[in-house]
Amino acid sequence: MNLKEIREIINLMNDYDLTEFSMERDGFKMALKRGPEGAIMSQSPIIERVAELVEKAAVEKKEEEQPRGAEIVSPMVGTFYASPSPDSSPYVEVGQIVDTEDVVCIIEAMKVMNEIKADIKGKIIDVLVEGGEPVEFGQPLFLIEPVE
Amino acid sequence: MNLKEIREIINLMNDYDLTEFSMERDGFKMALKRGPEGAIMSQSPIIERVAELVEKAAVEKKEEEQPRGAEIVSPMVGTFYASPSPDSSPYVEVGQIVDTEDVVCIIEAMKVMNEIKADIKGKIIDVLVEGGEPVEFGQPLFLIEPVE
Amino acid sequence: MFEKILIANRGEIALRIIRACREMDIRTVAVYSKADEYSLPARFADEAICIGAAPSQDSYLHVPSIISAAEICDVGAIHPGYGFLAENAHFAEICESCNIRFIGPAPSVIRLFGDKSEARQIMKEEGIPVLPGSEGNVETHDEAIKIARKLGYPVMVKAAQGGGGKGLRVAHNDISLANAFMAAKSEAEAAFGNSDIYIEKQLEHPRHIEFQILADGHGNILHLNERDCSIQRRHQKLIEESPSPALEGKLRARMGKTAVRVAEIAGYESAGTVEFLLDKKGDYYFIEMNTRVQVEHPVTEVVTQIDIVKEQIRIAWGKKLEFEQKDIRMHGHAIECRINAEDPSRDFSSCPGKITDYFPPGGPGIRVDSHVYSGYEIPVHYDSMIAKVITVGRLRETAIMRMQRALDEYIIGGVKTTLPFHRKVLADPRFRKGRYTTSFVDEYLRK
Amino acid sequence: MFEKILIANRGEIALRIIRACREMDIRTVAVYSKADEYSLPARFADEAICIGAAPSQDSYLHVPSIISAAEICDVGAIHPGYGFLAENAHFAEICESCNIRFIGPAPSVIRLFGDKSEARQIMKEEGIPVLPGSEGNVETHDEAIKIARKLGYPVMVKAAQGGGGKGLRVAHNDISLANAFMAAKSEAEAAFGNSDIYIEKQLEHPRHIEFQILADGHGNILHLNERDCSIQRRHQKLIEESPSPALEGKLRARMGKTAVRVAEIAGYESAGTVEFLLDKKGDYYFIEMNTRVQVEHPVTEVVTQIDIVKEQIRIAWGKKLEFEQKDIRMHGHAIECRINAEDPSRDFSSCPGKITDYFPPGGPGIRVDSHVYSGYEIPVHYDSMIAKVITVGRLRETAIMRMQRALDEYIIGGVKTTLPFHRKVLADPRFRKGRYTTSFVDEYLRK
Repeated sequence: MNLKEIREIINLMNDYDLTEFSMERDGFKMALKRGPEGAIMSQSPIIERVAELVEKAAVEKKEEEQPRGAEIVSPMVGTFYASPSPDSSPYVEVGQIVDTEDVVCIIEAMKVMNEIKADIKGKIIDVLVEGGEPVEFGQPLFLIEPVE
Repeated sequence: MNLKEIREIINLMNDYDLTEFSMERDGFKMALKRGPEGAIMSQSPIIERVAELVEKAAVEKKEEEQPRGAEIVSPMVGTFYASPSPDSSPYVEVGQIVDTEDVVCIIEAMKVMNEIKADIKGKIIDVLVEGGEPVEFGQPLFLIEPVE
Repeated sequence: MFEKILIANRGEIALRIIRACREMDIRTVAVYSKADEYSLPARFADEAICIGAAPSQDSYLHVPSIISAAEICDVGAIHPGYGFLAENAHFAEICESCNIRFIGPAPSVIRLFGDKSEARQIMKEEGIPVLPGSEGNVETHDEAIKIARKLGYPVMVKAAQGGGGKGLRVAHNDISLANAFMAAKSEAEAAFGNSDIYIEKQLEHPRHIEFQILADGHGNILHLNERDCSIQRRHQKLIEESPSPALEGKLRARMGKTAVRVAEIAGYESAGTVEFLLDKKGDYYFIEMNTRVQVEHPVTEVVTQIDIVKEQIRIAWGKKLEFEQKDIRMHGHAIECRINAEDPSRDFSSCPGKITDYFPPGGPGIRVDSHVYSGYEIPVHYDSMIAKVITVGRLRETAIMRMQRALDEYIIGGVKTTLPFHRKVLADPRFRKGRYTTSFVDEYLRK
Repeated sequence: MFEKILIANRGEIALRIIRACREMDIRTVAVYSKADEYSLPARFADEAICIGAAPSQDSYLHVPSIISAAEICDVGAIHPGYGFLAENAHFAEICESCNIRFIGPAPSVIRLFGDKSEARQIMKEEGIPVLPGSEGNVETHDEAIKIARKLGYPVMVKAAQGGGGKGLRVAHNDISLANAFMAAKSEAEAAFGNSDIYIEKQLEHPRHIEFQILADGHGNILHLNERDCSIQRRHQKLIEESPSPALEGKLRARMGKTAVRVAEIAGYESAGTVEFLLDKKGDYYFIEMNTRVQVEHPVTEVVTQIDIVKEQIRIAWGKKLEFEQKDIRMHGHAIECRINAEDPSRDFSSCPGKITDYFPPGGPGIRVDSHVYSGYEIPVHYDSMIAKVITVGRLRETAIMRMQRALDEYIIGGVKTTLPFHRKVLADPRFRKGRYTTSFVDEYLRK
């Protein structure tokens, strides 16, 4: 771990009002804390409850992200479809290599079927959303391991 | 880790109000902490303004107290008089040694002249209030250097 | 008008009075105990002066300190708020003797209504309906039994100097009366230094209805209609509303007239409250008059748009009331919930401590009277009320829905509060229909 | 009633609508941009959905995202608030075509009043008083000069699709008219994609008086009296009050009738506002109708005790109004100050940033509508209004004193706000006497 990484961690702590953070590399341990001595006391409860969620998400994400790579996120609000029609096979499957211009799914918004492109070259590691599920702007749809 | 890195870390700690930072290189451990000072910023402005005053008062007091000893404080709200009557000389003067039972001043409250006793044996270092000045409960009246 | 007023109180009512004064261009002096150094009233007043140690008897009840502070700060008047010295006739006398206007009725009037037994007797003689009971005080246990049997059980044994449920006992038969009589007597002696006791017939499931009175020094007396304060726990009011769901126009007018008459008999001057019990048949009985501003005064303020604290101050200055009975209208319906730092799940035991998070409700139809803020430390020395939430709407239903919304928005972290209790009561079908009596909370908690 | 409503807005008005829905037992969906992730509406709504990036055109103005969110969440209606898509007839049409009730008037009515020039012409033909001006739009500069000379200078050059002061210029002679005409035309083209321009005679020192309208789908139209919004800076309202200090009973009744007639002519349904200019002689002129809830709607709410947002929702559901014109009363006097994160000492330049300290005013007669809290980061992408403080009192004087008290209590740390500006205006003798016109602020700032 170098100074740049430490700086980034400190920045994160500041952004999310963490009071403690610790880490062990081999075997991977991790602990985050937002102590009552710190931010919780004085922050507005609303942002706090929000921050709590964010924190949880951050922890979960970090644990998952570390080995797993990048995300393809939804560019719009709509309904997610993995395949062009109910009967056809999905655009992409786990393990598949996609190119930036490859369509990975459809987001239906206002009766319009929007083809979503990968925008990144890589190997699909996971599909995070079920077919027919509503998604919001910025929601992760696929995990992808970037190639090159 | 060299001096430059350490200096940078200290700077970072300062910028982000970190109170603790530790690290172990081999096997890699790390711990960061942001103390309650970080939180003060977002406290209610009222308590903050109050806290500011208190803090200032504390600093001032400490500076004065350190070399100067104890205080005789007002046990009531009222008007301070250093002498029994306008023409007479004050009960005590700076440099004078007083005993616990010695009257040091009068506090007038509701037309009653209350004789205030030293309650401590020592040498008067300073008289903090002018004659005829109103005083509140707990307000310091004299600085005294305890004897024995 | 007064140039400067000293507020001999603390907490939300001190802040309330400071706010009224600011709006009248009157300077204010807050007095505070060592425990209230970081309190809002001490910060918001133009001047603040520490008058003593945390315990009330050393500060807010310590007359010489308060008078001394008033003299030092050269104030024209003292507003006593509620509680502490607000109904202390002796304190009012001292104020007058020091040429400081006591904002409240004359000391003799305070004294008259301070003796509930005496006041009851006088009102009865003047034709005001009172509950059947003893003629004056009851000296002995034997006499008590004789009276109780004549009245029929259950009866209430009450301290003449009582208030807030202290020195008050209910007896259902001769045996429990013996206990009640002795208990009330010794509690009264301990609490008020006076063991006078009287007896009244207990009404079954009455409503507690009180009328807000304004009386100036020019012979004008009027009422601002009623508040229904039947939601009580151990004689402590928890929720109040105005108008009462139980009163229709004619009954309201009759009770209002009686309330005005009570004030008239006493030669009342200032704001005050005439308390009645109302039974199922629509008969009502005078029980006492409170000679001060009430905790629950805001529900009347928001429906009448009359500022009761300002009126108190104007009356004390000698002004005439600027409106007549016919000008008093009720615009909509208001409800108040008292938020206490108490744990409803542990028999409402008080929970002093530090408020870590604080976010008061806002938006339409909501008033919050509170002296707390994020980071405030609730002292252990005083009562546990930390806020009053008042909602108003065109209809009672609107005020209720709004209160539920307000209670949901209100965030008070770090201490247990009665917020969850209020949420439950507001959702109760009997409460929503307005069909409740003073037994509501006890029955509710037994469930 | 609707089971679920989507709020296509942000900030205090989104919170205001959520509060109304909560009090009506309607579930809410908040849509938010990436910049509003930690906003109160997103937290207080039952559901919240991120619809796009921070810039308005990618989120709050992005119709497909909003409709898509509404479909996903299966809502019965969309409340557009004010600004953004609130007066976008096309959006209203799309809602209807998707079987989602748009809470507002019919698209054709929005479109009618969206073209100020057209609306003015129609109202003129129906006998509604309008300012002397051009017949319809003015095509050329020469035509403009001819009309202006006939009307007499000064004249206003106005964009037909204008609003909020955009595409509006004043000309005092032929030369400035040439500039004004071109400037207004290009500004209108840039802001509204439409360069239609019309000309009106400029009144000297008029007052801006607007009437709140409620119209249901059953032919019932009534008004909730007026608001005086003459305290403006560059056509942006800063302080509003109701009733207006300039109107007495007869004039109010006449203007109210005219306002109702305007709504009637248009076949209006929903809440809306008819805006007039009033000159010194007591003559008034229709200028436009706003087909949405106004920022300043709370001053009307607190004096009439009618919840305008709830009425919008009820009307959209098809309910009849539950009161008639004769039931509308004004209880007291209300004032609103808009608190913006702007630096009054630097030409009101906006000051986004983090609110470090926050303490809203409380106690009697105060309403605060705000979406901010301690720790809130004001985004750079949207308008600078962070709070509205509304005070109410029996008299105008009470409301003013109360507002001064509220502004003094209000603590917003970390960013510059217009609080000091409001404090100064409230203390101004001309304001206190109620003798002000739309020129007040400009004259005031020149001092």
